[in-house]
Amino acid sequence: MPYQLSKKDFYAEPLSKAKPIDEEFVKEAYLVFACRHKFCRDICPNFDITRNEAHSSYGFHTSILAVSRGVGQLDELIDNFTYCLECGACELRCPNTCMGGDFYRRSTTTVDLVRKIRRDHMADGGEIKNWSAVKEYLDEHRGFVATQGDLVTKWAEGIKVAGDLKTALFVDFFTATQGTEVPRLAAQVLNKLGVKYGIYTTPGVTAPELLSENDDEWKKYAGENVANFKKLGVQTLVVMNPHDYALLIREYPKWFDMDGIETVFITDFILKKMKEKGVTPPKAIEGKFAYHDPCTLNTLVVEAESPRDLVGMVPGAEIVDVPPGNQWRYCCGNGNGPYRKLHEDIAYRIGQKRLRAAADLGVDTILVACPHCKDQFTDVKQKAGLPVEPVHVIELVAKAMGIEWETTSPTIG
Amino acid sequence: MTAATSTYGAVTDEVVAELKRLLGDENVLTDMHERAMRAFSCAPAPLHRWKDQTPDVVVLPGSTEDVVGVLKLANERRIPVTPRAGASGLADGAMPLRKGICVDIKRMNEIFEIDEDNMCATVGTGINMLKLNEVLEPLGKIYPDDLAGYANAMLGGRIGCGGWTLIGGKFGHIPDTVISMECVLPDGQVIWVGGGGTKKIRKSSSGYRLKDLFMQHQGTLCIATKAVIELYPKSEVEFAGYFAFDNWDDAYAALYDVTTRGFGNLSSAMIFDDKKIDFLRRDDEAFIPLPKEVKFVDLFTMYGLKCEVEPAVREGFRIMKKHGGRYLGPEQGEGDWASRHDRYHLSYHGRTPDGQATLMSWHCEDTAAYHTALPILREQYHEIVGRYMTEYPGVFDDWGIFIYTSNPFKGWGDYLIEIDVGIAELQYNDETWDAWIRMKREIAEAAVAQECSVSICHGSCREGDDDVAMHKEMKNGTFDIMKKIKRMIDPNNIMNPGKYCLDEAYDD
Amino acid sequence: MRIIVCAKHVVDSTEIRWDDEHDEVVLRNLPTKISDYDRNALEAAVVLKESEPSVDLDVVMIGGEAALKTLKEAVAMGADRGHLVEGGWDDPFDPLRSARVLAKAIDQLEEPDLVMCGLVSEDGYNGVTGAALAQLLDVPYLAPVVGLKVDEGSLEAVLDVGSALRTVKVAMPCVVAVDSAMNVPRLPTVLQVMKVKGDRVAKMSLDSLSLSADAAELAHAGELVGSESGAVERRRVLIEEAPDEAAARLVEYLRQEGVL
Amino acid sequence: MAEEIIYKYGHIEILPTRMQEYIKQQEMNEAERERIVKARNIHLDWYHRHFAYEVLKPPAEEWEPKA
Repeated sequence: MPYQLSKKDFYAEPLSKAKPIDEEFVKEAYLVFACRHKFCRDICPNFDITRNEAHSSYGFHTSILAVSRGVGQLDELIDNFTYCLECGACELRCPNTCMGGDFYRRSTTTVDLVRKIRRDHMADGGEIKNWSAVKEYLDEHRGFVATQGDLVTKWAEGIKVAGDLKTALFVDFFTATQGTEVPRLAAQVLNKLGVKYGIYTTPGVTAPELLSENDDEWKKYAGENVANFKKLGVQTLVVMNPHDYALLIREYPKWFDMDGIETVFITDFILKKMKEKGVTPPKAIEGKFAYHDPCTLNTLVVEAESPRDLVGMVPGAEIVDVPPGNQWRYCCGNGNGPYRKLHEDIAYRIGQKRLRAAADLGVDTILVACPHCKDQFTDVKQKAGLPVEPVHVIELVAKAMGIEWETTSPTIG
Repeated sequence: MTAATSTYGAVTDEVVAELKRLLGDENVLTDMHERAMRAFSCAPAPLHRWKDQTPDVVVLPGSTEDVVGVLKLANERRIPVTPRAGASGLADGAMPLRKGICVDIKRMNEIFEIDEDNMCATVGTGINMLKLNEVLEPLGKIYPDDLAGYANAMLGGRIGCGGWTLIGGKFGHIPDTVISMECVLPDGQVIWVGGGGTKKIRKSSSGYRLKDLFMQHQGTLCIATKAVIELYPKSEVEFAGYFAFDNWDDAYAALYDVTTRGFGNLSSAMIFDDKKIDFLRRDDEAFIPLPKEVKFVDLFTMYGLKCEVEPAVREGFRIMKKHGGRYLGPEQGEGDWASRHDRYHLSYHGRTPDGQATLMSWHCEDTAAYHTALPILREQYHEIVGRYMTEYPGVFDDWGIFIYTSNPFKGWGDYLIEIDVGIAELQYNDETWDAWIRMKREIAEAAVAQECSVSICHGSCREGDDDVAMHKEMKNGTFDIMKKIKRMIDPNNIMNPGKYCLDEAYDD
Repeated sequence: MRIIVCAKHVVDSTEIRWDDEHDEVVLRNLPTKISDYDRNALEAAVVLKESEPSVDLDVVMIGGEAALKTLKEAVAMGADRGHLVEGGWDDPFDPLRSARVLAKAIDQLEEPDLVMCGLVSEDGYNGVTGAALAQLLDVPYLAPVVGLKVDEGSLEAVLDVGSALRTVKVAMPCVVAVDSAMNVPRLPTVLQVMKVKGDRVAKMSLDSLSLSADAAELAHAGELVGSESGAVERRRVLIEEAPDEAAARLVEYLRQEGVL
Repeated sequence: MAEEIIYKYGHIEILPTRMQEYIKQQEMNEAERERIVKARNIHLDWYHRHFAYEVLKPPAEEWEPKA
């Protein structure tokens, strides 16, 4: 799949309280304000909880337009810009994107806008409430960079990694340290399929949070990655964390030449290999499961099929599906950035609502394709006592491939 | 000094503190951006006067009791109150012309009861129709309020403007699909109005029919907090047929025939006129190509049981073909009809006289017209807008005319005719805003001259429209009674003051 | 057989948070729910009803308008109808007062054979209401109940007394307080709750119970004069050793701390 | 004003010359356009299913499906 590119050059120019808002940016804000039909509002999982329309793409754009018209100051708005999950549902649902983005070659880019406002605000000397938690998380990842060779392969201890880096597993620090089961099981599934691969060991700080703080630093890490991919001869990059995948697909091509490198999400890659080799997982897992589309796959890159199709390969497993179009309205509550660290209470309610919706489908297990969704759902489930266990799609597939793995899912376990 | 001209009470720190005591700190918003955001609703607005209509405080009540508390306080202190639901109305109902308190009811979105036995549901008025229908889906039920803002409008606003729906020809409009509702009056009294004094009875012969009084008042009488609404079985099938015509006369005759034929499943029928087709050709071809020879288009839609709709569709084809209509194919029908809520809001639709894409906001001037007035109004509306386009090049743009069935449960008689005007809203100044008001007034006057009503769906409480509606259309005593009712229910004129010319109710 | 379950309307304790900015416990606008322990009682009652369809099951709850939704959820779990006693006070933490109101409410209803409630409430944690209710109704009280069997006017209950399970047989009517270990309560779907029709929940005013909020028997036992967030101490212990050794060290450490 | 448009990679696009003065285009490639069209189709399908269970096809005698 060729890469996505949706770049507005005038985003590079920082906004500052010290100067009037640039006319290009006024038009940008107006484009969403002018719709006024606010399709971006009721689709927003955050708005669904807070019911405050300021916390929507309409609200973000309108507040900037108001400032440009002499109503309020730019630095007064920042609190508003913390209420964004960066899930991308609003920008996809915006008629400017969904109905005419291709025709006019211009679309709504709310996620970029939110990140820009945050970093411009901080560059302007402003502060964001609770940002210290985000900073701590990023600092932790910056710290990992110093020792990365060790950390990003530690998860693979005991697993035979026999290939070169033509096919490279891209495992970031979050997955390598907190969502270890995903790369561990994925690697074993690939071994069973006889696929040769290597592990890419220098991912740098990949967290999308960094784009809200310092895009130059983010670009530094990303640039190093691209240079390394080329140096190491990476042809296929198999990505474990859809947060990385969305960045590789959406952000990298804005700044770097990704020609010759195919970026594939892990479920897609395994599915492709199973089909190529004519392999069906040998062990049946009889059961009905809910499936949660991560925003990073669904709304941000509109690739909702491969996790579903992969589950479809497992004999006996059936998804009680909520179509991807409906799931534009859902988020696990973690978001695709610092949201959960800024608004723990709302994140919890979003997660509760989502898990409750899964429980209403009459299942005991919700399959996810993102380690952050799993992390969030695990927390929410424990706290709220909801009878739905989050399980990564890869865990289900590994089990069906005969790889021993303990899970707490009543159906899979 | 009259109530209309005397000074309103200020939203002081003490008032804010009291509101916070009533609703909780987090539900009383005083930040500038929270208030600025609620200065406008959906229609092109005087952006150059943003500050003049920014509310002083925004409250987010979560229950009827919260609304009672806020209204009692506002009434006591004589502070203007503007209710706000989805704020997607095109008649500026949610615009706080006198500032004061914006009562944003979006938190009141609970579904209290789904009563399948009696085919109705009780809901909070902050609920959005699409969300409601997602909940009803597994039951095979639907609440058929299908407006352009289906994905975002909220029931409270629909009640406030007495909304109209795209498929009302079969399912009825808001006054038909809202069975009863709970309203909080300015003094804090809570009443429930419906068929007689009941909640779930649709048709009663008990007492005055007050439901209609508390509908379409644009927030000038009360705030609706709960409602009982109709449920319909979700339709087995839908069909939308688009037919091309070479000229107005044939398209108009075909519309008459299809709407008077007596179909039970006809949900809507409409004409896109030639200017509208030209407008759509600018860019909606991005997904629905229209052949060049197409001048006018008629559409009919049918919903219901397959066994009913299938033969009805055949008959519809026969009528359209009889008048020279050429079927445009299922892609047109499916694509266009499914995108009916979305496709018109792109502000890139605007064009400068030299063909450059510019940013314009969509505005509809809608009229309730009877069948024989349609050709006259169509010509007059284009003439009026054309004149202003010439005078203010690049500021206004004629985006064509839609004609639409609007009689509930039957296709004939009443129609909606709307001319859509693109407006370079970002470039508004006092002069162009004034020109816009004059243009609206001319359109409204043309409608009233034909014994038609100024608005069928959006409402007639906008600057420019309202005086024509109140003083000309309603000159035969209706406005006098409105003023008496307004003064009786809202003696301090706190409810959405400035709308419907109702300040005049307080001229002693 | 008639069963009445007393269920408490509480705020969702998982959502209570401390507001640093205003230095207060935020209890406003929190989602509300059935107290978890009462859900166990209700589940036990619904299971009885499922095995014997002639069981008539009512739920009684005290609370304001907001409790209606909670009560509907209780009905959606499988009760025949709900009764909301409109409280008229804010402080939900006086178990004796609750017991007096519940006893009066039960008096108004057709006489039950069995009254059930949770062992404690999620917010107050007193564990008093059930016992006080038994006293006021002048019937036997059994707690903490982890098993139930009904047989011709008598009830056999298994009580978990910590180190042992005791089986007790009593004649009905009686009050039982159910332990959370007894079952896993069912979760009605959102749609099931919405489908509980208004006529299945009835309101009772304090007046109709010959009570008023300021009556002596409902007087405040005490006044809430303040609350503060309970200090939670977290220790971070980092074990930096090879995995096997680290695991051993962790086990040793957890033993020391009394966790294992 | 029926406008001239361009066909590219199966897409229909506005003439870029119309977006030079007041409002400008952004950098967008084929993959991004594919994403938008795919999302649109998901969305429109969803709308059809939302209001009725089935979209009725026109009578066979009135319309020949394209091969």
